[in-house]
Amino acid sequence: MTVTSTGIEAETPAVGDPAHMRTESPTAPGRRLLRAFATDVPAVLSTGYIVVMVLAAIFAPLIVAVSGWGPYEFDQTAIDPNLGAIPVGPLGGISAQHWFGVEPGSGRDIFARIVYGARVSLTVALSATVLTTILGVVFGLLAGYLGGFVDTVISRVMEFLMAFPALIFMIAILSALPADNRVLLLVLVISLFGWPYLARIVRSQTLSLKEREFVESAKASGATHVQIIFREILPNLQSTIIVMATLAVPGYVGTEAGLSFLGVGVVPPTPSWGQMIASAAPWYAVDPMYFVIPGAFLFLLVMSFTTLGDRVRVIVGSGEVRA
Amino acid sequence: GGGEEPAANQETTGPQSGGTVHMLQNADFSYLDPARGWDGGVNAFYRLLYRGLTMQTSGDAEDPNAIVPDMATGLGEASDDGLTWTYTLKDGLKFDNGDPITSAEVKFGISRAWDPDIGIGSPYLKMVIDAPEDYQGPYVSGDLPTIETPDEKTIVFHLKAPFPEFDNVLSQANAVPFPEGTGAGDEFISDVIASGPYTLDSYTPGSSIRLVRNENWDPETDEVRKAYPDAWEFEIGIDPATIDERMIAGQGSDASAIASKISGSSLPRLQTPELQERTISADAYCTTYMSMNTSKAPFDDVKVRQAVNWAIDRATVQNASGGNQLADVATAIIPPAVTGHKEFDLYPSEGHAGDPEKAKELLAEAGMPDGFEFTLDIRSQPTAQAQAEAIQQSLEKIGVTANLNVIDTSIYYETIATPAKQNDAAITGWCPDWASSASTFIPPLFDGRNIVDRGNQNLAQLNDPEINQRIDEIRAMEDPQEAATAWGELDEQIMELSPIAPLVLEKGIFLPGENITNYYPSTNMTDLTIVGLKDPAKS
Amino acid sequence: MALVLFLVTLFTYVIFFVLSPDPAVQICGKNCTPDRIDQIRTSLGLDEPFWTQFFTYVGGLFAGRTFVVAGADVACSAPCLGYSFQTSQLVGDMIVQRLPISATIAIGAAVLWVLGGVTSGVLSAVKEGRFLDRFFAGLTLGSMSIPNYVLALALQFVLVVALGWLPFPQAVRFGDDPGRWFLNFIMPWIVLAIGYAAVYTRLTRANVIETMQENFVRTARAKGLAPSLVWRRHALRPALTPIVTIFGMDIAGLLGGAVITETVFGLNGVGKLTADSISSNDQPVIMAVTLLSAFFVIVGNLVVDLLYSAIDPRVRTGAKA
Amino acid sequence: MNAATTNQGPLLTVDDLTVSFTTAKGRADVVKNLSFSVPRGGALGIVGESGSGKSMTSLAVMGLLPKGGSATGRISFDGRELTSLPEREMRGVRGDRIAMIFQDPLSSLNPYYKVGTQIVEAYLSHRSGVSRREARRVAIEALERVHIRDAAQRIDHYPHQFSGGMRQRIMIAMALSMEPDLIIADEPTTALDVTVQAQILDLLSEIRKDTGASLILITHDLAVVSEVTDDIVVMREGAVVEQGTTEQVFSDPQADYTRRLLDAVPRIDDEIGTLRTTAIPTVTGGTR
Amino acid sequence: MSAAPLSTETPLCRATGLVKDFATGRATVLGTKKSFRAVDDVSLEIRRGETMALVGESGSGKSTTARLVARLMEVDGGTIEFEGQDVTALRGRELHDFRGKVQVIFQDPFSSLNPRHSVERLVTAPLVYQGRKIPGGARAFTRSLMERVGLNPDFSDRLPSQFSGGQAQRIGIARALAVGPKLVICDEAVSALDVSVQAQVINLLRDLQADEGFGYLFIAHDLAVVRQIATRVAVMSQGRIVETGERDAIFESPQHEYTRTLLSAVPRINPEWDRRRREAERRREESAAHGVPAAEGAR
Ligand SMILES: Nc1ncnc2c1ncn2[C@@H]1O[C@H](COP(=O)(O)OP(=O)(O)OP(=O)(O)O)[C@@H](O)[C@H]1O
Ligand SMILES: Nc1ncnc2c1ncn2[C@@H]1O[C@H](COP(=O)(O)OP(=O)(O)OP(=O)(O)O)[C@@H](O)[C@H]1O
Ligand SMILES: [Mg+2]
Ligand SMILES: [Mg+2]
Repeated sequence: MTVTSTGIEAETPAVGDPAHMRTESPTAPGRRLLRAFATDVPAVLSTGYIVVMVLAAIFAPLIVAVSGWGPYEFDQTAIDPNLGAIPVGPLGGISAQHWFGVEPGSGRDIFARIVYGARVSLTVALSATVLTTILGVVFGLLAGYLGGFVDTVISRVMEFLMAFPALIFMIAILSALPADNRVLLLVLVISLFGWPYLARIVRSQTLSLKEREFVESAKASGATHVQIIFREILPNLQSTIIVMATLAVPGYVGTEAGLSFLGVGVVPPTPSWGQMIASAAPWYAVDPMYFVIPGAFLFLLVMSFTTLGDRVRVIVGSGEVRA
Repeated sequence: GGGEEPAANQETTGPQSGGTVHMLQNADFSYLDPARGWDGGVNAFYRLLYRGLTMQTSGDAEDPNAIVPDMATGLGEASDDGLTWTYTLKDGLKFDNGDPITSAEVKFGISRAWDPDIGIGSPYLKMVIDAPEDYQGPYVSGDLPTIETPDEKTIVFHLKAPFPEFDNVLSQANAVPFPEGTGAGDEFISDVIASGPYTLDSYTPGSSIRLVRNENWDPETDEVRKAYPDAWEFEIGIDPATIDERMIAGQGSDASAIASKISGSSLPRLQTPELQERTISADAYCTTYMSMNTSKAPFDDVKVRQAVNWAIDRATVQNASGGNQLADVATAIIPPAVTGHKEFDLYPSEGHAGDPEKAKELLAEAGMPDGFEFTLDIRSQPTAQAQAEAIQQSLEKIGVTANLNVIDTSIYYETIATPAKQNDAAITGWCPDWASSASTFIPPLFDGRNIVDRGNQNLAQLNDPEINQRIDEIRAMEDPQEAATAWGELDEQIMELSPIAPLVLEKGIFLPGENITNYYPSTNMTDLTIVGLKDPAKS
Repeated sequence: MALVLFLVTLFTYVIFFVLSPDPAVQICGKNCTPDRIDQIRTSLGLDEPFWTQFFTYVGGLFAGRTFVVAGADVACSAPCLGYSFQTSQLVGDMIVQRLPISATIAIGAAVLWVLGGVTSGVLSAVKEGRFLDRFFAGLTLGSMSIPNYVLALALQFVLVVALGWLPFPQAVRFGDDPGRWFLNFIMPWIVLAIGYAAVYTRLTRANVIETMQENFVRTARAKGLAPSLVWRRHALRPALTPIVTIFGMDIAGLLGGAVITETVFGLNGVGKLTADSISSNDQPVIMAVTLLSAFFVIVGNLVVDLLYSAIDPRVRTGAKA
Repeated sequence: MNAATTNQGPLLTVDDLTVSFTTAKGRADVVKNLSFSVPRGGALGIVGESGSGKSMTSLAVMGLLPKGGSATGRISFDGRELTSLPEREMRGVRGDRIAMIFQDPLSSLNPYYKVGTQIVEAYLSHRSGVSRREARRVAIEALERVHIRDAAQRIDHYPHQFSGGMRQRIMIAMALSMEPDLIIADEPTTALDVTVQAQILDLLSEIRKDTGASLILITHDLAVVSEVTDDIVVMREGAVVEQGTTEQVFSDPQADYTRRLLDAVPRIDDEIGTLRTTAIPTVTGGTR
Repeated sequence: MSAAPLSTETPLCRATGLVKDFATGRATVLGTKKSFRAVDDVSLEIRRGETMALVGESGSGKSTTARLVARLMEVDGGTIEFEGQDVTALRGRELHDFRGKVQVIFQDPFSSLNPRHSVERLVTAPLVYQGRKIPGGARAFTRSLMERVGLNPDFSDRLPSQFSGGQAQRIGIARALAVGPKLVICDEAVSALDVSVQAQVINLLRDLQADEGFGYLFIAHDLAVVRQIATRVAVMSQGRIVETGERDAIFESPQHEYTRTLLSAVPRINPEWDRRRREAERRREESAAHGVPAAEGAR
């Protein structure tokens, strides 16, 4: 949960510092960023991994058709009933048939479950990120810009939500609610507790942005509140939002995994990486691969998003951005 | 401690007196007060602290399910009409405070079961012993007139109806003596008055309990309890995986430790000769089964239920439960370790892998050739989930889709025991309240007259007049042998109706520390009173 | 603040007492009858209107109250956090009993992450762009990415099972054996601290680098001060101000964070109590833990404000924005 | 200190100074082949447009160029070559012999420490064996010298508790407490309104009269330079366009740029008309 | 100080008895809020085509007065009339229309221009906010405005940070002109610029005024600049206007003590040097006219 509270605020370059002014040719900012991005090795690598995972999630049925085993198919021949039903063969039963080995107890194909698991993990993380970002930006902007009563109400709500031990509450809420659509519930619950972190930063930035003279000058030209918020202030929050969002993704992958570990994640037999790691945990000594494989996929995903967030911040931050 | 003997001399050393036996466990005991607690784990613990008139015999006996006298000089003597049971106390019985135990204390202790707030443990005393309609235990209603104590040694019980297994009722944990007037309110929550070989030394809820010898317990009066160690230490709140690790490593005081079952994931690590030597396997006393709600479609059709029983691949369920070392396939309701078991398989298949063809035929006959969908309630617990997934997978083959409804463990039983909340099917298990008879196995689950709105045990909601009647007949049988055979037959009769699908019998693999001896673990109730140390000096 | 605390109480109460299943049924146990459930409901006061129940609870917090347990009175003095009918204990006692372990874990971890995070952050800043900086950047990324239960299990496997360097964590008291105490708690500390340490490293690094650009640091150098003095006195203190801010909040939020650590290592602290009471649906305990941690978060925020003004004279003496 | 003269040449001689930055876009020279000298007791003004390299020149002299910057050329101070001086000895020069007053007084004082502490710490680090009490006395004296009232109390206040003008004076007090031989004042009055500016300029000349220190005054306000300095260097885009005595440059500027600059200065007592900006191109690229 | 109308014509803008208080410190439980009066009974009048300069020390309330006049802040007392209409309490639609007539140019071009917007977006924004059609399309309109303020129209895609301070200030001016205002308020619009750039901007402002005939409220603390541009001057000190008058009157015979202090503190280039320089210049021009190239370069 701590991932969200990084030093965004601290790391934004000082406003108006001449060292940050650039005098490049006037290409569209988007294209310039893209170019900077394409030449940045860590950024490209992490994007690559994320894209591969997204594609794997989308085309899971096709991939599984090629690999030969579905995510729910039991393979009794791949496990040893005499030994606590552990996978037959070394490295957790890795073989030509089962590329990443099989799950103890059932003989289900880990490769297929990883591929299908990406669906849940990515869906939860990405949707929750989108939702928290929207909520956080809108509420942060409103609180920061409108101030007064609206700010008081929103700030209290944020304080209120942050005062809750989020994890405890997620567990409590999720275990009390029916498991019909866990993915949706996960997204909603994660977002419910997630948005105040972004909102807080957006709010504080808005507070200072709205004091900036360009806002006053827009106001002097007769801009409405809506125009000021969305036309004048929002563009200046761009880099903060990008960075926060990319940092949020790994946080939520981890949260989903954690909730699955605690038994309130997705409903079986649907795999998710978190659920896989959770069920692999007790096997760590006898079948380490069962644990290592989903662990490595999750680790790489989290790392990719973190790296991406970092690089985006560096690249965007080094541009003409002065806010 | 008394062991100055060299440690090398192990084979020859039986249990020695002295030392401390440790027990590692994840969950705390429910209650120190035996009127309140009632589950396998705490029952075993109560044997160290409390004595009753009768008790289940020692764990190393030939028939460990048998009931023997404890504080009583012999088993109960029933009157001809079976309504009056008389017991006589041994001499020299004392509480840990030195006070003598007389029939009055026994009666007082037993009458606590009627207290609405305290008597939340075993219900059998209340069910069987006659009592005034509005009797609310000694603290509220005073003396219980239906238990008589003509003298200090004699105690007479009056029953509501004949109950041939009354000795079993008195072996329940809540039929133990307490000094008159004690134990009101929360008095026995953190401290107790012991009558057994040990007494409470310290108790930190959720983390540790220490028992030390009750100096007022006279071994001469006790044929079952051996009480070798000087003290017991229960370490509570340890992660199950860590318990396994510690038992395998067996370092330091862990060599003098025992614990509950080893989990399936640790099993492959027990393959070294030393560990194999320590490993003890114990039979299952409980049956894991899937109940099918016969009160509504599709499981109101016996063919559909039979089809499910045919289709389930019990081998995959067995593997999901940890493989053949930890589970046997169940085909009957009563497990082999419980008296009354009958061996049969009405829905046989090659390697217990299920017979989808047969199942499909039946489905077609039932008018559902394309299968159906149903909701299966399961606990949010890994093994239960794995078992459910295995069932789901085997039913998929006959076109039946099982949607899993994971319910948090804490509210699972409440949910499925409320017919209004219960779904089409549920995975659960049943253990007998006493294993010397199936009378606590079949009736609670299949007596149609037991179906209630809340706290319902008859999950299948089977209400078959023939079966109900047969239950009454067997219960009335005086001869335990005859009754046992009859229960087995009834088991088969019920399985014809297929209200449940027996799945597996979950056995236990136990790994005591290497200094432990005379340990006879059981999945029902491990007899802790006979456990001892090889070398008390090492504990 | 009081309002927030009140709302937290109210909402927690609503969620746990109204939305979740009947606690009476749970207390009732295996052989339960509908009559008995009603009886328990009455004795728990569950049949009273919601607001009555709620204000009884709040009243207990401030004035204490008395529970009737099995016909006898159990006094619960203020602040009364309730009575757990599942474990038959006063929730306050349960928490107080477990607080030392949680505090040990939390404080140890906090020391570790603050020292570790700030040191590596400063080192990264000093060696900006050089090997050490990159090394810490990698380390930080790694530790931000690894879920802490994975780390916990991995550490336990490597350090305890495979290498045998450390014992299985047990709640040893410091007074009994400081050495063993340390060995027993080192893993929980690491697990809990590492995520925070990563964040602190990043923050410290960024802040120190930024402060080094400040004009007043240049002034300090222009005065001819020794570099160590410049660093210590002029760069570090301002750079640490925001860290103090988040530190207060992090410490306050640890209660929730310790759940996984304590559960995995089987340490019987408040975190584990939370996990246990969630899995046994012991509502008064969950309620109390939630309240307690909300209280910590709010107090933490308050302390941070105070600390902030202690550290930054501009805040203390009321400077204009 | 100023008595410790080793030779009779100019106090500071800058010869062929080039300051360059390595940026993402390669090397950029922000000061090019700059040479000038400051006589003992003399005052030199450096003027020029914003970004012409005035501040970088002074920072190069102090050896305090920001990250990424480097200087080549010779800077000789009181006979010593500063560019090749080891950092340890350079520290002895900074603050003690050359003191610098930075442009922005608020950001140049550390907001976390009392102003007294900040003055005292410099004094203590250069004068070994001086007691805190003594250092404090010196600090109070320095504050009194810059006309801070109640100096004995104000010494325990934090920077933000002073007004802009006072902060500027504190910076000056800090610089002067060491009785340096050379004061470099980088735009010391830009943020101030004319009344405060006048006070500060008076103060500077007063102190120079007392201690005989030399001064480098950096500004883009030509009127200020004309009032304070003896010599002047006019810079543009990192290079010198003109230098000479103040009187010379003001009364007969040689460089076209200087003339345009002088034309552009609005004069309070001048006739009203179009300010002469004719020769300055209206539209250039995007640089500043 | 009362503002007796000096002419019969209705002034473009008239502020009477403006008061503004700022809360300082929080309200306590016991007492009411403390407040600080930043503007105290200020009256001003700006006529069409005239430049009213407002000078005074830092913190004397100049910007606050400007904000009050531009209705960017609510007054705590006094009235503001614009073209004869009382605009002190305008709201909604009418306030919106008023905004189309009064424009503000701020001190720091970089902070008053949205760093994320291109010149085109910046310059057309007032029209967008006014809900007016952009005559001739955004591109062409921007180009024509840029030309008018002396910026290269090809740079209409650039961001403010890609311009120098003087250029950026011109974007601000172009933006102010976009809606065809009647009154332009320049809050220290030239203070941050160095002299050469400052001169360009002042000239531009003067030229535009000549073309469009609007009024300026010109705030500055540099009296030399004021002397160049103002037609009338008001001197502020501690929230009050201590002296108002025609420019020359103020500069030549200041009445108020504070004004005199202010004037005496202005640094001056030795007039003798200036005289000599002009002479040298003249000589140089003459010789240039005779075909002799002037010497250029450093001495
Ligand atoms: N860290 C840096 N990296 C690259 N270029 C820099 C850096 N710092 C300053 N510069 C450039 O060096 C040049 C000289 O800057 P300097 O600060 O000396 O100007 P100045 O004459 O003092 O201007 P001002 O009057 O605005 O203070 C400028 O063009 C500036 O952009
Ligand atoms: N939002 C505000 N809250 C509180 N006080 C304020 C606020 N805005 C301005 N002030 C105070 O009001 C007084 C007048 O401020 P104003 O900005 O009008 O001064 P000014 O004459 O424009 O000064 P400068 O020349 O420094 O720009 C100052 O003392 C200032 O501190
Ligand atoms: Mg400069
Ligand atoms: Mg102002």
